[in-house]
Amino acid sequence: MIDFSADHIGFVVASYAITLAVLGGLLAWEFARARAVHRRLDALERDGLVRRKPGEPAVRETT
Amino acid sequence: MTSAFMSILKRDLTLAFRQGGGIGTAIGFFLTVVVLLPLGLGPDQNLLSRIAPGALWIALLLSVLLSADKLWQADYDDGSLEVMALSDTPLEVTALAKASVHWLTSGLPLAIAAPLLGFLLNLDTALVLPLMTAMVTGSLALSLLASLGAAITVGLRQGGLLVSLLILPLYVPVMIFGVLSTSGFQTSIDNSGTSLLILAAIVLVALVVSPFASAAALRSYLR
Amino acid sequence: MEISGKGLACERGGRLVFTGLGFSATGGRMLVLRGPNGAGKTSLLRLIAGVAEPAAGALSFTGAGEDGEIAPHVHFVAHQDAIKLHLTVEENLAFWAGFLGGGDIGTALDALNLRALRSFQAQRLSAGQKRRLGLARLALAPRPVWLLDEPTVGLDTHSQGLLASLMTAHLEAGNILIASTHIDLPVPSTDVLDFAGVTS
Amino acid sequence: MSSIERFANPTRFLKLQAAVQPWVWAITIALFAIGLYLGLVRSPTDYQQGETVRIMYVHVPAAWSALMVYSVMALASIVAIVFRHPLADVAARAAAPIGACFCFLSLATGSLWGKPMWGTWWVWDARLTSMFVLFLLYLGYMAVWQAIDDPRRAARVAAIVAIVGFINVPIVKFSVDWWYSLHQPASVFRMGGPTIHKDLLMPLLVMGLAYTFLFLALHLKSMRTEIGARRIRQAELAQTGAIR
Repeated sequence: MIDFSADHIGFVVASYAITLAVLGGLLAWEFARARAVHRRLDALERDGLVRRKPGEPAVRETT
Repeated sequence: MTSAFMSILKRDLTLAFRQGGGIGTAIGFFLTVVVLLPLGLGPDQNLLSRIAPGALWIALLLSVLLSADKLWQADYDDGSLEVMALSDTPLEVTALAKASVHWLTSGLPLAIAAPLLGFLLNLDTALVLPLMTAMVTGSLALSLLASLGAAITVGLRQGGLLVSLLILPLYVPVMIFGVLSTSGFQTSIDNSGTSLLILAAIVLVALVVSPFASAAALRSYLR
Repeated sequence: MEISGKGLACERGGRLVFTGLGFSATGGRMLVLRGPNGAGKTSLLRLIAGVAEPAAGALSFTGAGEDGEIAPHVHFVAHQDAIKLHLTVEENLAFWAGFLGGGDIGTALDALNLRALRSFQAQRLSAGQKRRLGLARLALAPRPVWLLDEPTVGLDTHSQGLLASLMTAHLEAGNILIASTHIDLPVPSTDVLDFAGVTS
Repeated sequence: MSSIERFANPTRFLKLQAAVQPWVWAITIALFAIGLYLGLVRSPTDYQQGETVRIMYVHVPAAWSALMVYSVMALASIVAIVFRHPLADVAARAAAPIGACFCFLSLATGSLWGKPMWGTWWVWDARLTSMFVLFLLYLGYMAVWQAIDDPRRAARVAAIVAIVGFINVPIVKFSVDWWYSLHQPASVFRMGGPTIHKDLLMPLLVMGLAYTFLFLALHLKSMRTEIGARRIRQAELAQTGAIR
């Protein structure tokens, strides 16, 4: 079992903390980016510029 | 094929001598590094002589990188690159020619001048010849890689940061084996000979990788 | 000898320039590209030359035994003149003769009336003279396909005449010539591809 | 099929991704739970290093996946250039930030582990140095995407950078090992010890798998986002394209 009173324990905690921080940050960033893109895609679909039903060309010609 | 290679060499060498741009900046920058180092590190002679080979290599490396930045820019801007890409001479040959011109105008002169300027850093005279051989060999790889970096960033506005980020990792092996083949015999086992051979091997890898990668990068900018 | 394209679409700098464009250029007849700025005349020339890739459609180059690869058979004179300002007129032509594999500098100088300027550095020349030096490359290594992007920009009437005679000689030899221009050049047998009609 | 249509609806991939994504998240979470439990609760401390050996469970998997992700990027770049498959460069671009994070983590945890061991934050040890160079390769790759606006051109240049970088990784590793062994003949304490003790190995493997699945989950998700972003760009261009 991890013994929190051992010497240099600070380094162990620090490395797990930084791992959590960086991976957590990466997850948050990916989810935020995904949400922003999908919100924009929905907006575009409402304007009829993008069609997301399979088989349709996604970009409607706008002549 | 060779006539195309030679005509690029002839054209760019005349341009280099007439404009004097390439060689000037390279040697100028090199001198700056060599003069500033002792001012920064202090005049202590044996410290300087210990770091001399490494310092000279760093100066060479940075000067070659600096002078390669605009290697493709002129041809890209005035349309020559597009015409060259269209001709029946493959772009890889053109890339090799441009890299050789860069080597002749800045890589080689520096590789010869550096050891002679070594006395400024109290370079041990016994090291002058090994340093020159290593630098002449290594500078070939430096020019090839620098011209690759220049090709990758030819169309970009702020290419400076990108070139160093891209080329630095490629310079690491050249730097390591370059310095080792200069002062290798000062470490426990004398391996300066082996290091020189490995340096030559790296040059050959660069000789193969750089023209193909440069041509591919240039094509993507022209497309 | 013939170059033709069907259903061509071109995307340039991320922008859809034109779609569904077809054309055909045969030896001996000049094809003139007309249309407003930004209609895609230059993009089409770059597609034909093989510098750029069509986003859709296909190009075919047939005749004179050189099917397939178009690029090595092309002289492509774009807006830029591809000349080095610090080299003299003669040195510029010598470089291109060496690089493109052959061609007599003397004929190239005379073709565009540049003999008097031959020892001047290109930076001393006027825009029109630089344009003539760029066009002089056409008279160097022989190429069956000429693609010219507004070649007459900056040329005086006398030089336009020289260019026209160069073009006529090229066409009479049964070669292909496609050019985008706004001026009617005195060249016999021309077809016109008007970009105004092409929807993008 | 011209590249515009082929690029516009990679529906097959999106359907597969939507189906697989929840499972991959579930497996990732499970693996992390088991790995951390084994690493922090069950496994014994090291007789020599004490508790700091537990840093290995986050350091080694990060280093390993940083290398794995770069190989995935290089492979995808080769496919992108050779087969011109548009999804390949989406995959390469989506993987880069994830790999860069793993690489940064391996450096950070490496120096946190080095401090108690060697007394300094940074030691020019062969592995740390190569990992640092790999981090530069990641930054260079991502910088190319930032520097070039047109995605198709950026994709090609970035692919070249990834492939050239990939050729360079073993050369750097070899040269740094050679260089470090020369200047440091007496082999300093090797990270993780010559033979890893059985109890320490199990958590290490589980954490390694956990990192791999985390990469897979993040990669699939960010590829979907990347495809969406490119579709937005095309729709906006189609709009502006109409205005001469």
